Amino acid sequence: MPETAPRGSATNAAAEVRRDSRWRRLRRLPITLYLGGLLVFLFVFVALLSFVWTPYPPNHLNLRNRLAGPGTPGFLLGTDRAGRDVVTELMLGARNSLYVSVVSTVVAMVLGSAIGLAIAGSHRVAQGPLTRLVDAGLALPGILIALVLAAKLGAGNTTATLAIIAWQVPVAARVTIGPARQVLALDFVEAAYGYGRRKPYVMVRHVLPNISPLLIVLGSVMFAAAILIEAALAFLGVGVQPPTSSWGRFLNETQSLLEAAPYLMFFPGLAIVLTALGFNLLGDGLRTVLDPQQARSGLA
Amino acid sequence: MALVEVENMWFHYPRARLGAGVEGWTLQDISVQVQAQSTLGIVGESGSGKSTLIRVMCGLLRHQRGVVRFDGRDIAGLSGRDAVDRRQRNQMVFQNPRRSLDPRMTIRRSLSEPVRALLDRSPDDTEMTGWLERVGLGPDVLPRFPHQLSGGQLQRIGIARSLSVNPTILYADEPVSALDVSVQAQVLNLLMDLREQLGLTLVMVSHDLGVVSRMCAEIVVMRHGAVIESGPTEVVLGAPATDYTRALLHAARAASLEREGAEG
Amino acid sequence: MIRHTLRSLATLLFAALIGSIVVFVLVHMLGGDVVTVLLGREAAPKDVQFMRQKLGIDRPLVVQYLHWLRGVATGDLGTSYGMGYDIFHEIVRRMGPTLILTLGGLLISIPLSLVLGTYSAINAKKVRGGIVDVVAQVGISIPAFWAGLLLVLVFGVRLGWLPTGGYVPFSDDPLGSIRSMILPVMALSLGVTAVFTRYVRTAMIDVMNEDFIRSAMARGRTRRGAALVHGVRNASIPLVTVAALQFGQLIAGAVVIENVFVLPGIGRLIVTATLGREVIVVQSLALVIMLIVLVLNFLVDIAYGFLDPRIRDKEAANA
Amino acid sequence: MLELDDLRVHIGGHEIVHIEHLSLEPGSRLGLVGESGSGKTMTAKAVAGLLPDEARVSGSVRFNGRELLAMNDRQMSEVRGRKIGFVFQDPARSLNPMMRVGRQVSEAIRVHSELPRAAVARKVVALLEQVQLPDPPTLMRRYPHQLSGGQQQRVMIAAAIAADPEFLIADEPTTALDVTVQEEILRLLISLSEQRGMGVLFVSHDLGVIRFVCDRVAVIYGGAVVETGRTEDVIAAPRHRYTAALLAANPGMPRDDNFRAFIGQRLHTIPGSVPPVGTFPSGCRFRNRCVAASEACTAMPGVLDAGDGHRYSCWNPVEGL
Repeated sequence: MPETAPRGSATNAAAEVRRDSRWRRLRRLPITLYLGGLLVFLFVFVALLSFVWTPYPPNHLNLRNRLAGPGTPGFLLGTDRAGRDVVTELMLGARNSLYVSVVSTVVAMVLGSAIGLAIAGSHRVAQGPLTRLVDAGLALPGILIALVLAAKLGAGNTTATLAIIAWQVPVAARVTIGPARQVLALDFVEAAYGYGRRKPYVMVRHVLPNISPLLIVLGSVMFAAAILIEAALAFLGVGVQPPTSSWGRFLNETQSLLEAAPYLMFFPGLAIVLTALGFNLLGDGLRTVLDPQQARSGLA
Repeated sequence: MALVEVENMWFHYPRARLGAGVEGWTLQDISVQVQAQSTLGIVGESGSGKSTLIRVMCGLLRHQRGVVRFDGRDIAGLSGRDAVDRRQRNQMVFQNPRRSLDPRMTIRRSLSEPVRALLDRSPDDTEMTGWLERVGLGPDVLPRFPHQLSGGQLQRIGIARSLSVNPTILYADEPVSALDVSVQAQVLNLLMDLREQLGLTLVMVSHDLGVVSRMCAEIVVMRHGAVIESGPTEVVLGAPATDYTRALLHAARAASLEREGAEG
Repeated sequence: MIRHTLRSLATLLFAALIGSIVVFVLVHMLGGDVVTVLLGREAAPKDVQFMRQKLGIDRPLVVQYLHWLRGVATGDLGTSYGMGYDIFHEIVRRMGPTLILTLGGLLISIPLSLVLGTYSAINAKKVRGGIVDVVAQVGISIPAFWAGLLLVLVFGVRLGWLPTGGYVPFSDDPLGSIRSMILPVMALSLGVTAVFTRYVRTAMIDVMNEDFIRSAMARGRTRRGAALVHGVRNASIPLVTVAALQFGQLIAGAVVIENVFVLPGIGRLIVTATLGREVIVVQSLALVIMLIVLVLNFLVDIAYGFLDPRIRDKEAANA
Repeated sequence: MLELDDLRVHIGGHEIVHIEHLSLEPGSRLGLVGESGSGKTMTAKAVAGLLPDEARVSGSVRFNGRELLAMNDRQMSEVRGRKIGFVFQDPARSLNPMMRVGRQVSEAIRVHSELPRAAVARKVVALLEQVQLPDPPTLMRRYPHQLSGGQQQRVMIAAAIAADPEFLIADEPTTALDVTVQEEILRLLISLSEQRGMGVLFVSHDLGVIRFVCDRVAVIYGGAVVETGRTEDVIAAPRHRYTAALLAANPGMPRDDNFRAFIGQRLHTIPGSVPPVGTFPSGCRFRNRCVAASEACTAMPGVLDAGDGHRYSCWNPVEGL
């Protein structure tokens, strides 16, 4: 019974102060939230824009302007070896990144947090082994799954998406287990059992809402990871295949031109970094806003 | 016939393996009787199993050995309508009001939960206002969230919630230990008044002998998961039979204010 | 302690079993036929039949699975169809560069991140602490292969200080060997260092809010002193576990880095085999890498039990 | 020895503490009693320079004539542990779980002196004996989680007095403990204070505990001291309405073990609850909960003297008995 004693005035006073300063904090949101939000917005905007407008049609080859440097009239960021406009390629690449990361993150989030909730709600005796199994899954390099899939099914977006899901499910599960267990240990859950609520109800009505801030943060960070993994798989050649454009594949193709046209590897890389950074910063900002203290200290 | 009868009850929390001895058992061979409309206090130090005991009695935890009877019926054998009925008649008030209300639910929703779950209907605001009035609160708290209210208000809401399904017996687990002294007195008085008005049976766990001796006519002293002494409060505390109870009493008296019984 | 070890061992075996089944099932259940990939669609039925027999895939799945497991245990994984090498020996031969790369990465990133993370946490409310954190955020967001390409561009192509790729065995030319690994290790450790730094920072900030830090200050430690004496110790022990978990990610990074720098390690082998659709090679490689990661995690788990007195005492540490 | 003047602590734009004057004689024990949010813990922390970073503090805290508020963290660290010891509420959280008990007890000695290792070890054994822990040589090699709550708090006390401070701050040191253990710890604190002539600032929400330990008491509400005096005087004849109400609301124990008369007795209540920080009324901060509040209470009451150092700030004090 560690909770028998009141934690005394310090904690309560701090709680009061915290509650009171909520408004204050909302008014001066962390800079990371703005920056991250802006980068994410730009990324999504560019990806969606590519459906209606790109400087040149997809796979349009400007054969006269091959390997044009950045700033060449008509080609803001230059062209590649085949004369494709880099801006166009990057916009189309954003589209593929967005597609793969949305699908994989949503599926991995739903699957992973469901597994996490199930483990948190499982019988006390089963919880330890199950948690450790998730840990083991977490330790495994997800790229192996991707490569096995690619060897079997061939490279492609499906392989990449499935691999990212396999990679991220243990992450989502692991992050969910702890906080879900914390919520389950609170008195209002016991009260709910007391008036006859069953576990599924408690999970959906009590646990899920209480860990939702955490899941939002997690989703954002997983998005960033998905962007990076998609790029890495495409770079290795086991991800998306031509003619679909992808930042990672673009880097792979221009790797040999490192000396001749370094700008070709610079811009797609920058696009990946900025997008991943956007989601990471957004996650960090959300973490600050959604009050980690609350999630950590048992929602006091 | 007593309202609640606990006979040779043993309890342990779930674990992979259990040793042959008594060390794995949180509660050992407990026998307690609670008469209808009586007041029973359970005292003991932390880890003595007092909170676990009322959870078993209330049906929140299931014991492994022995019998717990409510209204003459073994609670382990109840099912369907009978089980719901038993739940409805056994209600619990928790120690920490901030932890006993879901921070993501409005008071309206939290307050209506027992009726929704046990009686399968949604109470309207008029009905809920009535419950709140009983504990000295207005309907203005209904749309609020727990973090917008004080500890005392939340504990009143916790009590109102427990009473919403018209229980026969109310279990209170350290109901005031998380509250300020000035609010403690309000909540204790409220519990006493409600108990008398509604003819409730009250079983209360507390580490504070002063609180228990005001609230409860009978008392059970627990130590290391077993009952070591029980009986009318004035007998158990007035003339303790065990050294442990004497020590408990001595320590409590040392660091308490002396008060005249009649002055209140 | 013994129970802790036994439980870790049980987890190891169980995870290895599940992992191997997953890999096996992925390979044998999902669509696509190995033989078709190998011989092409127009192959004569007789050849297909012969190939199936030769590969052993005409037998029941359970038998195939057990046979494969035995192969992994005895070092008999068969030969590559495309290249004709003995798979097991090839794996052993290529282990060197990969281990240098990953362990080198850990060796750099753990101490570096401890320093950076602690610095950032102690100065969490100052600009300099925030800068370290933002830099770490950027570090996490940089894909390892791009970092590798940038390093090659700057130090290899432009400055010409270090080789742009290729591997020199240590026994041939120690200095050249080290030179050849500097850029790959840097590229690999960048992201990992960033992840660890953020982890240490968060853990340290958490620890700094603990009551025992305040009580150390009450005994006469300065804030910084309390952070260094009590904080780092408590924040860094969990880092051991995180480092072990990240080892898998490190291997993933190594797979990519080896392909950027053309290092003859396991990572390059598995990608080459994947692109050559050599399912059997990929399957065994995946299992071997998985086992390495799991064994490492097992060892760390044991070490962790020694480091944390609470786990040493209690066998249940599910708090 | 310790003097607070016009001490103010602000957190997040709110004034949490405003203490006009409070002083403590060498060797005496002063109780600071108040409910949650009253600012009692913040006051104690302000004295030791252990306030959270976001707190702003002004005024004066003099210790043996030296101004503590003017010191930086390094200078304060030389006072803490050496001159002022501190015992916290929750011993389980206040001990480093990864560090052996002995090293935590010896920390203040090691920080403040250059004693050789063997001498430090001897001192630790002596300290553990002083706080009446069994088998010190074995105990000092244990980890905190291997001890009971009461033992942990004894260790905390040993660590706090290790460098022989003249003055000890104890912030709710027994709130997390069982009542039997509480009594032992309180007796230990009293005897250490008497043996060493060590002054004690004892923070608690419980007047019963304060009465047991302290010769003087300061009642604090809304960050301000509303009444102070000898403990016996204040408890026997409270003048401030809040003190009186607080006493009446305390369940206490029946006099002469008259439990029969105690059962079912209602307690006097104070209406409402302690307002959140920053929402106290102007003037007398207790006036919106006070049964005797009048027009006058909208102005800040002055300090009145009831003799013998018994002072209070109330417009409508409880008169006589």
